[in-house]
Amino acid sequence: MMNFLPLTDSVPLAHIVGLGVAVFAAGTFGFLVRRNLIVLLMCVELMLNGANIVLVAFSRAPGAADPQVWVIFMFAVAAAEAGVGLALAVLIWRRLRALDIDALKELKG
Amino acid sequence: MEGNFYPLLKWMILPPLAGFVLNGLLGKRLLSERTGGILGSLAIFLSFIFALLSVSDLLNLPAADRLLRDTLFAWISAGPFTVDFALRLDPLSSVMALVVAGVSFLIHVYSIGYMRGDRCFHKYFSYLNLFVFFMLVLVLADNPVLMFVGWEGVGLASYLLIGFWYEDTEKASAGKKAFVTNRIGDAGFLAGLMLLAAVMHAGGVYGLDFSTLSANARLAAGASFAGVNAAFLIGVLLFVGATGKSAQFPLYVWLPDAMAGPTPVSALIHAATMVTAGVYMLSRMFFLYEAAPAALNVVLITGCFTAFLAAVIAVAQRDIKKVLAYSTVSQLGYMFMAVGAGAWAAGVFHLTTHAFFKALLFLAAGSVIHGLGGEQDLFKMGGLRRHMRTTFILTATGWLAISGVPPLAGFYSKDLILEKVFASGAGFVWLTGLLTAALTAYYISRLLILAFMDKYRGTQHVHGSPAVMTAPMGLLAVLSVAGGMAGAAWLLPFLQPGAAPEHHSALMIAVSVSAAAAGIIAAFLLVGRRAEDLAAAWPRLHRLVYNKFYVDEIYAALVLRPLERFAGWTFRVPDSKVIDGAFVNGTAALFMSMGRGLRAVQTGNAQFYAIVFLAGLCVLLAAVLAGYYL
Amino acid sequence: MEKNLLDLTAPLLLVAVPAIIALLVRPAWAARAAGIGLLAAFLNVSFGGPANIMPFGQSLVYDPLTKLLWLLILGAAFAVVDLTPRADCAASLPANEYYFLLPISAVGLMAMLATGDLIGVFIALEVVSLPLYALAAARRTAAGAEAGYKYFLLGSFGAALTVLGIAFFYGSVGSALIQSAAAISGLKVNQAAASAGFLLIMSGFAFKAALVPFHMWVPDVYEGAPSPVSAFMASAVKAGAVLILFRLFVAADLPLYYKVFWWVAALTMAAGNIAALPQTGVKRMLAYSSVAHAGYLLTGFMGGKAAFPAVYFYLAVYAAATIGAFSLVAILEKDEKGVTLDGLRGLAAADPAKAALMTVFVLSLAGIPPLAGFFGKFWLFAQAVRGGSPGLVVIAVLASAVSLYYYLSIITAMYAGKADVPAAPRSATPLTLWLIGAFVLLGGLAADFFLLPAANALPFLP
Amino acid sequence: MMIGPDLLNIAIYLPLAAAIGVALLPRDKEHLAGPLALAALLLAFVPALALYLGFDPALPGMQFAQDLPWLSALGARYAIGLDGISLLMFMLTAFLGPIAVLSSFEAVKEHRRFYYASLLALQTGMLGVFAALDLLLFYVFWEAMLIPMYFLIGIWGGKRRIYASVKFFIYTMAGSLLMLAAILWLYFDHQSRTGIYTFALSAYGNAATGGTGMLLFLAFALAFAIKVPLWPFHTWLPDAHVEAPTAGSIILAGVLLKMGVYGFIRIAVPFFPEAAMTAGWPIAALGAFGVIYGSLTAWAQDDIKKLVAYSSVAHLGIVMVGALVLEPAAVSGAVLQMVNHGLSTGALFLCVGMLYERRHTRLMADYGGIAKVMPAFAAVFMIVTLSSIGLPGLNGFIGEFLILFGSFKVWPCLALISLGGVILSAVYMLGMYQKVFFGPVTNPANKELPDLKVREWLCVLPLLALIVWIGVYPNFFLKRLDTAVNDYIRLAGGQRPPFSLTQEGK
Repeated sequence: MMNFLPLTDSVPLAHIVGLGVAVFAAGTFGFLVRRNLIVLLMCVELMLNGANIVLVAFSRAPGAADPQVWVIFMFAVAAAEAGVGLALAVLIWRRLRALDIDALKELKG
Repeated sequence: MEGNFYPLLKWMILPPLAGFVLNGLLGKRLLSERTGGILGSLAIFLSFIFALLSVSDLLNLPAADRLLRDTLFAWISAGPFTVDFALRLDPLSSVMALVVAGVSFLIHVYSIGYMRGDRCFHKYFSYLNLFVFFMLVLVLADNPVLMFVGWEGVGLASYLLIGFWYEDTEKASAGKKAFVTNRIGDAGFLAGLMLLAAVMHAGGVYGLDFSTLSANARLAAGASFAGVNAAFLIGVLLFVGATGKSAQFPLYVWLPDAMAGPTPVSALIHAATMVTAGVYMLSRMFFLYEAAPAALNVVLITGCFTAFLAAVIAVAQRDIKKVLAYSTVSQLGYMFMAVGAGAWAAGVFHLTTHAFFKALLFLAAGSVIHGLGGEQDLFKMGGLRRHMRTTFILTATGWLAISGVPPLAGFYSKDLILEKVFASGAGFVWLTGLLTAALTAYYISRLLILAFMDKYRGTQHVHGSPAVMTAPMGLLAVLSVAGGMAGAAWLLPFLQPGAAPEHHSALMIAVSVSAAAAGIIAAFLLVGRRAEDLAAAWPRLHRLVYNKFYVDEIYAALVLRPLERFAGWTFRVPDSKVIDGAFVNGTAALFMSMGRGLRAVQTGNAQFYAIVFLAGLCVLLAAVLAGYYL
Repeated sequence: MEKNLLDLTAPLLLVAVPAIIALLVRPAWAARAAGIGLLAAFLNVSFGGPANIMPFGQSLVYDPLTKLLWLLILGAAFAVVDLTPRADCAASLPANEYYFLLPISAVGLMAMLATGDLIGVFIALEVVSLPLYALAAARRTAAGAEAGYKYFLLGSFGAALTVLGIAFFYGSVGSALIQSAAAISGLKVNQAAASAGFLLIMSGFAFKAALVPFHMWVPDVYEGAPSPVSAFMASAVKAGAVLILFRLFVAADLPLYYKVFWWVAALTMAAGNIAALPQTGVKRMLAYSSVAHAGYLLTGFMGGKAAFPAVYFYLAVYAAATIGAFSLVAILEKDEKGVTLDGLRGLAAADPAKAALMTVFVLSLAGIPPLAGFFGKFWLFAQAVRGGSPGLVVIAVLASAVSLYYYLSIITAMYAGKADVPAAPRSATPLTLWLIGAFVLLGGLAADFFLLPAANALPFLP
Repeated sequence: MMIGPDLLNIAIYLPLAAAIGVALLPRDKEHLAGPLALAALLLAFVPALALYLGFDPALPGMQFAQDLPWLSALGARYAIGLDGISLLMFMLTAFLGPIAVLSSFEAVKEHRRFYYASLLALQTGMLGVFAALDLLLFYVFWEAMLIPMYFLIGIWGGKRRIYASVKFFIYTMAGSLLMLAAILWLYFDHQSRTGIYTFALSAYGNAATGGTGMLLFLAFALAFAIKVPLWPFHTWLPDAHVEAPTAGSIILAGVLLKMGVYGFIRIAVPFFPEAAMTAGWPIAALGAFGVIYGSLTAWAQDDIKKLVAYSSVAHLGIVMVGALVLEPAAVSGAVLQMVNHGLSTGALFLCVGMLYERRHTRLMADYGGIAKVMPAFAAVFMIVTLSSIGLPGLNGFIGEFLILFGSFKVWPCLALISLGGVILSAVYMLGMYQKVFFGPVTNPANKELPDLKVREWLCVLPLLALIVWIGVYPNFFLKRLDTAVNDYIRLAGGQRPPFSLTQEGK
């Protein structure tokens, strides 16, 4: 097993991870407080990218390039997600004439 | 000496059983009234014949060996319990068997006339046969468990016959009252048996037949239960059973009500035979009481008190059958006094003579009621001696017999009891007994006067009774006259072969005869022409006595109604409200309301879902991290 | 190598290619294409030779274990595809898209269960999820759209968390293989980060498996989605999620996780069952029931790796009963609102076959012997006892007792109630439903048939 | 054919096979459902009778035993067999089944195929419970039988049938589920000690002691106590009885309740003798309390069926005393009393059903004077009533007598309390009888009621015959019990010491 953590680079790993977590947290916060469906979609993308940053951060160790490949997959996934999400948003707009999360409360209880 | 096997015994009990089945199943459809009646009577007659045969064989045995046995089959065997379906004939049971079968036969014959035309004629005979069957089982049983079969069986027959005219709610209730009151006594009987069996088992004795029990009575005397001597306790508990069946205080209340049944039933079951079962049982188990003299005292006092109480109540009754019923209770009290004084043979003697004269009196009363078309109120009778000559003569015989006028039957047995009580040293009891004797003479004379003397006060047309009714009464009258002398000569030595012959002291005879005379004279003086004699003199006392000291009402107020109310409350509150309501349905309601709570949380808001998601995740993460950092 | 690769990919292709065909052909043929593909794949896996190949290392593994899991997924997917045309809503579904998306989702599930690599698992999960978001809204109604979007939002939210978890796990352990989770307990440094990361990963699958507190989407989505889609989500997708979760859980085998999952299991069983009590809509009730069943399954996790046969068997019988119940709802419902308890009134008189089948399914879900659900539950709870969690079993059985109420309410409505309106004309009951019914009825008495192969596959669990 | 396990299997599964057949009858042949069911159960009674007669009372252990592999992955086996105790229960079930079917011919008009299929399936479930020698098999039968019973109450029941059926199902099931947990615990505990996975009943003698043993015992005891039903777990019973159709009540009272006591005898006590020794008295005390309580609540009823239902609480209470006292006579009495209660209470429900079919009411107040209108029925009802209150000469007395006498030696207090039931049973039963049968016919609706029909005679006569037979010659039944009862007491750790009768201070 490789040992990743003792790094010699100038930017400490912790900072990069911190950045990723911060982006993730921002996305999460937005997800929880925003109302517009499109914005929510963007927040989810933000979360995903925050996670990607963390993932990539760990690929700085020698011989640990895998995550760099993985994030490419993630981009594809994110794109597909966005595609489905937007399609659904369009459908909702057509049916409900609203893009507000508060409109989606018919199913409950 | 284990007794001789004697297969004839079972033939005593089988004919009435067959009669019960035949009349019960086929009766209404296949048999005419006449055939049914004859069939029923014949069954009993067969029993009587077999009883005679058996007894004569018994008499052929030497006095010390007089025991015949007939084991039909092993009845109950489980674990240490083995109870045989076994019959036993010894002097005690032969006397009882003869009395039961004999008197029953006479009353069956009488009933053919009395019940003529009843809608349920066959049912009546079927029940009557059932009664005799159970009574004989009771009498002949070789162990107390089988005896209990007869014991409860006669209770059943009594229940069925009291409520025979069930369409009258009051009569049906009287039957139920009899059964339930008897059940209270029976529970005591069973409890006594349970303790007895436990004591025997603890001593390594597993047989429950009377010979074995008798041989091991010392085990009971040596044991104790809950700090009380076991023999005493068993004795008292068995006596509780006897107070139920034999209508002693405090369980006597059912017997007067039992008069709701047809009069021959009152004569047979509620005067001559069934009610004496308690006396018989105590005599049968006397070996236990020998081991526990204190229990005998309980019997003595209770018997004495009952005899007196019932005699007092009898003085004021208007219903002819009620007078006789209380008289029966009182006479049974005498029998228990005898047992309590240690003279069970005297008790059985009185039992026998009482069976004769009380059956006679009841049948006579039945004849009167029959002749008056159902009228039972003494104050609506009067002057019947002219309309019903035979009945009058027969009643008069019974009157003399029960009053204790020598040399009729009642005199011998009652006098013997009083003597024995006196000899046992219970002076106060003796005095009460004597007073009761006077009261007896009074109330029975009052009955005679009110019914037969003076002028007829009723409105009903009076008709006489057929020969089929009067003939059995005649036989009973003969027995009432001669039974005492014969009994004193043969019965007592037969019952207690070794015992010394009785010496009657002239003084005692004089005292008891004068008591009887006093009662009779008082009655003729007081009752006289004025119908409501005592009532006018002491109205409040009369009301108290007439209402039987309100004992029924007191029982109802103190026991029955509170218990019934308690039963209702038990169902309404603890059962419906607490257990079912609060606990069972409450649990269901609790979960349902929790479910509604969860529904409310499910708002439909996706962001709220995410918050729950995240918060839950944080808790889980915290739990995991706490595992590392705490 | 070449042949091996074919062995491995054949089942996947047998599903995927007809699915693509279904997208292209006339709508009337789409169902047939998808069904034939799934059936062919099922037969291929059943009767294809013994396999134990790993052409891409841990990334794709085809072994007896995989075969068992695939059979479960394929069977469930086939049943759903086969029954969809009978559903009341079938006409309003866009056939081409539907019969494309659903098999593709199944392919995703197959891939997810065949990979030993967390990234592979994640991507496969997205392959599962994305079609499902669309399927949930396939009817293009308001409710469907709401269900689809809610599912999408929360699913993406969970996915992001999963990725974050993978990142941390990789960062602390240095590998993204599932089996490397076994190393967590041996880590000198970063053990906390690793186990937290791994927990994040598991939460993503806990979301799909509908464990409390990640379950809130379930009733809304199941209710809003077309009934056949709900059936698929409640059966195949849940089975896949639970199996992956089980794999992750036993791979890590951390005592701490046992504690955490103990509570999750208890809460899930309690909340699922209790929330189902006041429901009147059958779909929603079944949704909550599926939450509760995830809890039961988690109870089995307490037995560790050896609990696999029990978990597998339970999933099989649960999936069967759930598909059966949802399919009946799909057949019986008359509009988008779905079937209510009142709507089931008098069904027994009107259509005794369907009522009887529904009874069998519901009683199996309730775990009443001699139905398969009982044996499943019995053996599942046994695992928890073996694993030393009898307390959880007590909670589980109490929760089962609570669940009886709403399961019985379905049966009661069908049998004891009289219909207010004249019943619709009786329709034929599909053969597939009869087969599922027979399986649910008798599968438990012949549980050996499932438990023994599953026990044999145990060594292949990472 | 040899009298062996094959016959046993036929007796158990013939009803199930018939159930499937009846359920699959075409709609226009629906009227054949009842006769077919009756024929099947009568046919199934033949092998049961052969088993009964072929049973060797002297042999210890199980007879007609069969032990086949079933779920090898679990170690569960298909093991069946009978000993004296289960034999009697088995016979009772096989005997009551046809009567229950016959009693429904006129009462049930709707969904007849389903109805008779349920009754038949129920029969297999109950027979299986009494024959099972494997815990898992036992549990499967035990629970499976709830389903048809639930349907019987829920579909063909009275006004509150839904409430009653759901309550019955959930209440009894909830108790059993804890037993399930206990079974699992035992199973793994046994494996850890011996290395063997098994559910064989015989493997679990004295399976656990101490605190664990007590907990497990209580888990089993709860399941069985609910079924008995022991006070205070009885409230499902009146509801179930009142709402159930006649046949359901007959089976419920006749057989289902017995399964609770049977569970104690076969499982709870032998598995945990130590715990049973400690907890036996309190549980029996609940039973004895139930005797009084059940009698009082029965007294307070105005619905005949409810009265009989509460009387069951009382009757089963005394049976519990006998079963737990571990005195041979009392245990024999308890088993026999179960049969007796099955017969007499079954017959009572049958009779109430006959009344109900005629008048569609169960309130005593609606009757009165029925003895005049239906004399034969009144006689039958009287005999059954007397049997129920334990009149000597009829069956009820033998059981009560043995229980009371046997248990008095150990627990005199409980025996005396139970004795109170002897008095009270006469009060409420005769009170009921009087209200229904005696008095004048006041209600014009009662004037023209027909007396018993041939079919009804056929229902009651076998019951009456047994009621008398057991009362007069109980040894025919008791002698098959001795060995099994001794086995039970041995497994339960031997007899309890009798209370001391020695004179204090002497």
